[in-house]
Amino acid sequence: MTLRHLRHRHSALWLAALAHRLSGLALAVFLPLHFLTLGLAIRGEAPLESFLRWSDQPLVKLAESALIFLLMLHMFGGLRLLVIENLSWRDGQKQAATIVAGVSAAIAFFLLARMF
Amino acid sequence: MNVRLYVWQRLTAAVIAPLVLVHVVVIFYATRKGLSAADILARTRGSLTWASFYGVFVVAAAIHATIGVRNVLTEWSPLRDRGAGLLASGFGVLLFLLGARAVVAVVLP
Amino acid sequence: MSLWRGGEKGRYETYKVPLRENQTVLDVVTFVQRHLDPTLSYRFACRVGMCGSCAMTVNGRPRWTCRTHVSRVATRGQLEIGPLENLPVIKDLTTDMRPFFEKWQQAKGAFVPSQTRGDEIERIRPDSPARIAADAAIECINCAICYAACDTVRWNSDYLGPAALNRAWTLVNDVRDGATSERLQAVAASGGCHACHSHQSCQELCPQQLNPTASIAGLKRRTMWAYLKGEI
Amino acid sequence: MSLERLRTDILILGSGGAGLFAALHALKANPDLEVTVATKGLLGKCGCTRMVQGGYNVALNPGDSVERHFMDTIEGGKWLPHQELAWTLVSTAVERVRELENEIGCFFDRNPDGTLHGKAFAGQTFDCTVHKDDLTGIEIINRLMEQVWARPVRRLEEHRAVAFIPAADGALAGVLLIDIRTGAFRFVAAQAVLLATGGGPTMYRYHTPSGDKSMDGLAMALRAGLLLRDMEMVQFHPTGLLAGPDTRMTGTVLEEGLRGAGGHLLNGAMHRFMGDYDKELERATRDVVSRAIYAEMRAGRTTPNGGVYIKMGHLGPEKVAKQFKGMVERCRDCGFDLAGGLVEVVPTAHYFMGGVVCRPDTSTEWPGLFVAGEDASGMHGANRLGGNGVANSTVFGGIAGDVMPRWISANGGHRAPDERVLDAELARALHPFGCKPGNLNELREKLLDTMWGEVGVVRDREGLDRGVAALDAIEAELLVTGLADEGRAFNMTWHDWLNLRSLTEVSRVIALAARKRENSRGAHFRSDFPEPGDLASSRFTVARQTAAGLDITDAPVAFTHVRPGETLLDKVAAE
Ligand SMILES: Cc1cc2nc3c(=O)[nH]c(=O)nc-3n(C[C@H](O)[C@H](O)[C@H](O)COP(=O)(O)OP(=O)(O)OC[C@H]3O[C@@H](n4cnc5c(N)ncnc54)[C@H](O)[C@@H]3O)c2cc1C
Ligand code: HEM
Ligand code: SF4
Ligand code: F3S
Ligand code: FES
Repeated sequence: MTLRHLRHRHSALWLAALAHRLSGLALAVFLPLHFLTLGLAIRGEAPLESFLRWSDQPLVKLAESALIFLLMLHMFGGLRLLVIENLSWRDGQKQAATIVAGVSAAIAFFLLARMF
Repeated sequence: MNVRLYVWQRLTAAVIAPLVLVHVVVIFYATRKGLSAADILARTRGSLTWASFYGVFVVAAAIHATIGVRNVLTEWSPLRDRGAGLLASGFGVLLFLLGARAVVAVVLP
Repeated sequence: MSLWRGGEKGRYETYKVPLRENQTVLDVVTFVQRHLDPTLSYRFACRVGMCGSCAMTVNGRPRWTCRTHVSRVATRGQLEIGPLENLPVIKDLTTDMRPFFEKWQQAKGAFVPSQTRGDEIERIRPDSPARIAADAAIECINCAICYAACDTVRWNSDYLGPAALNRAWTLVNDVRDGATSERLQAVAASGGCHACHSHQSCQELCPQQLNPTASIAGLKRRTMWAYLKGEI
Repeated sequence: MSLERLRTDILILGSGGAGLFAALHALKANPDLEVTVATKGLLGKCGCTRMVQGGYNVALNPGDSVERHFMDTIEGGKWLPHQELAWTLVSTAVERVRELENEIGCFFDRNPDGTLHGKAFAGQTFDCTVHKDDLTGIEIINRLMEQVWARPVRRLEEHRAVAFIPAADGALAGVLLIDIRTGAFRFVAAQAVLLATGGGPTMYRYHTPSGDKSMDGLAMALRAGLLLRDMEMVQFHPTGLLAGPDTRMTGTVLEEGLRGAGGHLLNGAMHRFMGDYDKELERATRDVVSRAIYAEMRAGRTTPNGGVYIKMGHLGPEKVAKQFKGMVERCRDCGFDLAGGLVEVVPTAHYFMGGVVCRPDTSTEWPGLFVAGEDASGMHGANRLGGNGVANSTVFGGIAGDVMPRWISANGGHRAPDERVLDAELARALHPFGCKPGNLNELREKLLDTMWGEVGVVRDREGLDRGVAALDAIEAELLVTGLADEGRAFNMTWHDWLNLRSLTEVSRVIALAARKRENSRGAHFRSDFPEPGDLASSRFTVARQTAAGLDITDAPVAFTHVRPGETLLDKVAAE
């Protein structure tokens, strides 16, 4: 396999599948951590609050909106697949995948803007 | 993946999707004036609605992610159906336990 | 241009071939065998896109070489031609297509009659939805281009692949066939239609412009309902 | 030298319509027999059955009758067909199409009311050609292939048959093959053998059949001393694509319908020349159009690559692109604009009517050897109707499959091969490795040009004489042209050499048979004998290789069903 063999894998839909998988994995890694921090509240409000304050740092905020982006990407991308699988065929999947990515980015960006 | 796993994965995906949407809307709403533990807990403590909301999410996500991780492992690791299934289930149980603990933490007064 | 030489373990070797106005990739390969290196191996039969024997990896993409004009694929006058991916290499540009056809059988890709030659030919209206669905997927030339293009095949050796499933879908829509439930069972098992992630490389590269992605989605739907209803 | 020996009950050579049908029928007739299919390419993916576009002739629809199909076949064949064979063909075709549709799974096109659609095909008096779009062959062969794959048929793919091997007493013992992938030899001992390698006149400069076909089967039969018939009858299709030197798609068919729909043929001077030859213009029959184009080419009024143009644009490019989608796309993929521009075409050798003499049950004069499909002869006479080709291979392939198990139970048993013949055949196949490497391409070009120029669309005595002399020279040169022995696995150049040898041997028979027939019938046209001759005393040519050389004679046609001037249709009408 040479580099050229990656060529047909540059198609938007192949990238969409890759992005879906990576975002799913990222969510799978993040979700336990998210649950862990929320679980802090089991020992009262204070530990959670201090975690939240720690998370006010810009870098953490950035990471959080990145996660939201991945979540949105995974969700809309997943919904696109559910549509393919369960409704009758429609063309324009490349455009649909691009829109999915665009909308996800917009939502994440919007959230980021609000957090500052 | 066979049809049984498929049905569970797609079904849970369909369940999670609206929940995630609501969750994101709530985040939007909540981050309007900064996030504080008090706000969060005020909203969730003692609420049966939020309890079942997050409860369903945790269960569905645990199932969904388990099957998803299993698929990724069968394709991207040397593990075959059995091994991947076992490892992913381990991960799923962990996810579920942590999730359940979190729900308990934020809901119980 | 460079050509793959050897078996599984081989290397690309470079040749210079005169450019002609009308020239397919198969012609270029033939030129090398006839004039530059008589030991080069490749496969073709019909020369016109009907037999699906001549597929190779051309500049990274699986293609039918007999109907690919060089000017459409050459980048800066260069071509890199290798055997199809996802199949064992026999020698140079030829692959062993057995796994591909074995999976075709595993997907129950053969018609199972419900009538005999003694019976009249069944009346089937061309505008009936089942016939339209069967027709949409029927003109496969088993070239394995989709099979070579699909990374799920690459990553999951049990996966039946787009062509076999596409064939199964045609038969599921064939009202004359007598083995729908066995077929649904076969494609609902591990490695069946549910392993597909809708990469759509198969649809993008199918030279017959078929849409295996849609066929597989159809199977996913049919098997899901059959499963939920307890039929399989 | 490694020689692996296998043993099977029925050995089928070729995986076209004839070979695959035989395998299915044989297995059904006696599931205890082991059936082996050996084929030069991948099972079902080589040969011409797959390339059938037009469709399958059969009298199925109300209004059609077997008699009408029969009369079309006989008249199309210019009264030369073997009438028993032709009758078997047309009458069995009905059941065969039902079998294809109901049991094999072919899904042919339908009329709006759901019944089978039959389309018109040139040379027929009724619309009786069953089809699946214009990719009928793919549908037929794919379905057959799946059925064979689904059964316990032993497959020897990419195996080239090189010779029949007799036992010491002369009975058929088996077949010597080369495993193309490894380059090793296999001897397959069999109780019965079916020859179904599909003829294929690929020795002409321009030809339509698939690249794996090189008359190997007929060359083997010739060497075994079998009787061959109608060897001068090569059907040319008038419009093969012309794409220039070193292009594989040159010669491939541009469909007949283009002319039917109103396409124009123009010569190099842009003159629409068909009017100079026939009042039907482009809609004249295949042989007339082929000869007209050939005449223009002979006169030098050609296009840059030496053919003529076909022009469709005046019918409206969009309309053409829609009506002939497949053709337009195929041309476009190869760089031509059929819908709006000019595409160069030439007549192209399409089908071989000649072949091994056989009986209606496919048996030959050599007990244990059966023949079906394009390798067999007599069904079509001087011309094959479009749509009778697949009918022929599937009908007789099936019959062979029914008959061989019966034959085996009556006469079967494996026989020990004559080791001396085996050794001689091995040496013969390895011959080129013992010679100094030479220029095979030049020889191939010579053969293609000789056959095209001297034994082609229009023939005459001098040309045929020149042709025979040239063929002798080509063969002599081939026998001293060698190959470097750098590995025999998938060595296509070795197989090119073997192809050339088969082609040259059969070419000589074609040329001599053409010299023998001093009249013009169907596909065979002699400019020095342009008349068809008396139909009532029609004779067909037969050829046999003997120790003394090629023996070409002729024999009278037996009019067992109908004589020239009569028709079976009156009887039908009277009933
Ligand atoms: C372009 C085209 C269009 C046609 N359209 C029509 C049509 O519309 N209607 C119609 O009726 N007919 C049509 N014909 C004719 C028809 O295809 C043939 O008459 C018929 O398919 C012959 O069938 P077969 O089984 O005898 O041979 P084939 O299908 O040609 O099969 C021959 C088999 O023998 C194998 N073989 C060859 N040599 C060897 C060897 N040495 N050892 C082992 N195996 C060998 C080949 O690989 C192949 O598998 C068309 C032909 C062509 C070329
Ligand atoms: C928000 C709603 C969600 C939807 C609509 C959704 C949808 C989907 C779908 C349809 C698939 C199957 C993809 C395929 O096999 O082709 C999938 C896979 C996956 N999902 Fe989700 N999902 C959602 C949320 C989540 C969450 C929260 C997680 C993490 C815990 C997650 C983790 C995964 C993983 C790991 C995969 C496997 C990826 C792969 O096989 O490529 N998903 N998802
Ligand atoms: S579906 Fe298309 S790409 Fe795949 S084998 Fe069939 S014709 Fe080839
Ligand atoms: S490329 Fe592969 S993943 Fe599915 S949609 Fe096609 S089979
Ligand atoms: S040679 Fe048959 S499809 Fe290319």
